[in-house]
Amino acid sequence: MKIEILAFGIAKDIIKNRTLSLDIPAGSNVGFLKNELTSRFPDFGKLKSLAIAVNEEYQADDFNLSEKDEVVIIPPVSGG
Amino acid sequence: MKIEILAFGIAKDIIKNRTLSLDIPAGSNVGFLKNELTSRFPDFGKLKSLAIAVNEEYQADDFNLSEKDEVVIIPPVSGG
Amino acid sequence: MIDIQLKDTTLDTQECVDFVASDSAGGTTVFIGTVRNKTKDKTVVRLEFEAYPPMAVAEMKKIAEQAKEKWNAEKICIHHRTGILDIGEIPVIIAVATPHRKAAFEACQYCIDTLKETVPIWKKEIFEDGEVWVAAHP
Amino acid sequence: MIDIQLKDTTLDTQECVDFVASDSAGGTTVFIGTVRNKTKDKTVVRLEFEAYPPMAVAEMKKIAEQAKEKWNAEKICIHHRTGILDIGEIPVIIAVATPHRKAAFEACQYCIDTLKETVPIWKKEIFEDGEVWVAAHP
Repeated sequence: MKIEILAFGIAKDIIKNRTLSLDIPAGSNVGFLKNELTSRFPDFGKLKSLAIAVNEEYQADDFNLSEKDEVVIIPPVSGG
Repeated sequence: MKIEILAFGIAKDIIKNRTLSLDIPAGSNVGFLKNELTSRFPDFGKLKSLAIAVNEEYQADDFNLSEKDEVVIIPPVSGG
Repeated sequence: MIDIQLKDTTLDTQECVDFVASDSAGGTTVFIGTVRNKTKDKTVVRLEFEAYPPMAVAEMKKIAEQAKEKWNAEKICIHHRTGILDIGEIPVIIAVATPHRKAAFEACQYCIDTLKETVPIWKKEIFEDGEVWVAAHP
Repeated sequence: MIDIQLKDTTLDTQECVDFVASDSAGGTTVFIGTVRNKTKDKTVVRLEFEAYPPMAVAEMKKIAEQAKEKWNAEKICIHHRTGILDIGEIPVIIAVATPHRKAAFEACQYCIDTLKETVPIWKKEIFEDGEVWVAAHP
């Protein structure tokens, strides 16, 4: 399945774009996506943390993705 | 010696005046003054605490008073 | 820098915040007291604050200096009202700016906690059926 | 009552304080962030805040609801800036009104501490000779 990923902060600098289209096996989970991202862009492995939000909620590695999900890469936050 | 005492808050209500003149032995200390006040006005004994300020500083019972001191009765404070 | 004021006119939060603003402080914490409409379910009509002015100012200054020293605060502002206050009015504002935020919270809390213990200011609560000097009796 | 705002215009402390004002709250605590002119002795020229807006607002709302529940807060206001901020400008204001003051401090500190951990907002520090996304790397 094809998923559309949004990137913010340093994640945007790492993928050198605001969005990224990825083709991953249907039913892949968040953990798979993180591995995929880190192998394509090794700089993700250097961050203090890497989280994925799906439909505006943080999701753990075992959360299964669907094609229509809004998927966002969340590098370490630093608001406030 | 004669000392002039200032009263605030409930102390003012207890002595029914803003000021009080007391004749006490020369060299009396703060502890003596507190006893004197409490025996003249037993309501001071019912307060949560009773402090004496001399020249704008809290002073302990063993502090000796002089005639020219500014002496103030400080009942329990409740600012803020 | 320290700004201590004891006055019988409305306190201004923005004035206190502006006083402590600093380019080298990362966090400002402000405590604003408010006259509550109830004390232990009894309706409060208004409050009356009386102070022993020179000593009240001196004690507030001491507190601010201690907090400045202990938490490395850059600026501290303590304003306290006297006189008659209606429900919703502000008896006290304390603003503290420190380089890091944790210290700002601790220093501000220290200031209000200590103020309530040591500053010679007295609050009388006026109810519909009487009045009482707050915290006078055990 | 909760007021959450994420906006690219100047934040207003008085607006936040006014929002949380309440006749039944005895204490209001406010935290105001400020853009510092230095980070570890390096001169900061300005900051840039980027947010994932819908989720940032949702996460700030969650924090406010948790704090309201845990500390029995009456009203909580969280305003956060986005965009470019100069030294001395305000990235965040959190105001909390509770019946008693200790809770106001704890709730306000919880809000800012948690905001910095969970809300999807990113801060870039711009120095004279470069820039860095804050806290991105270990």
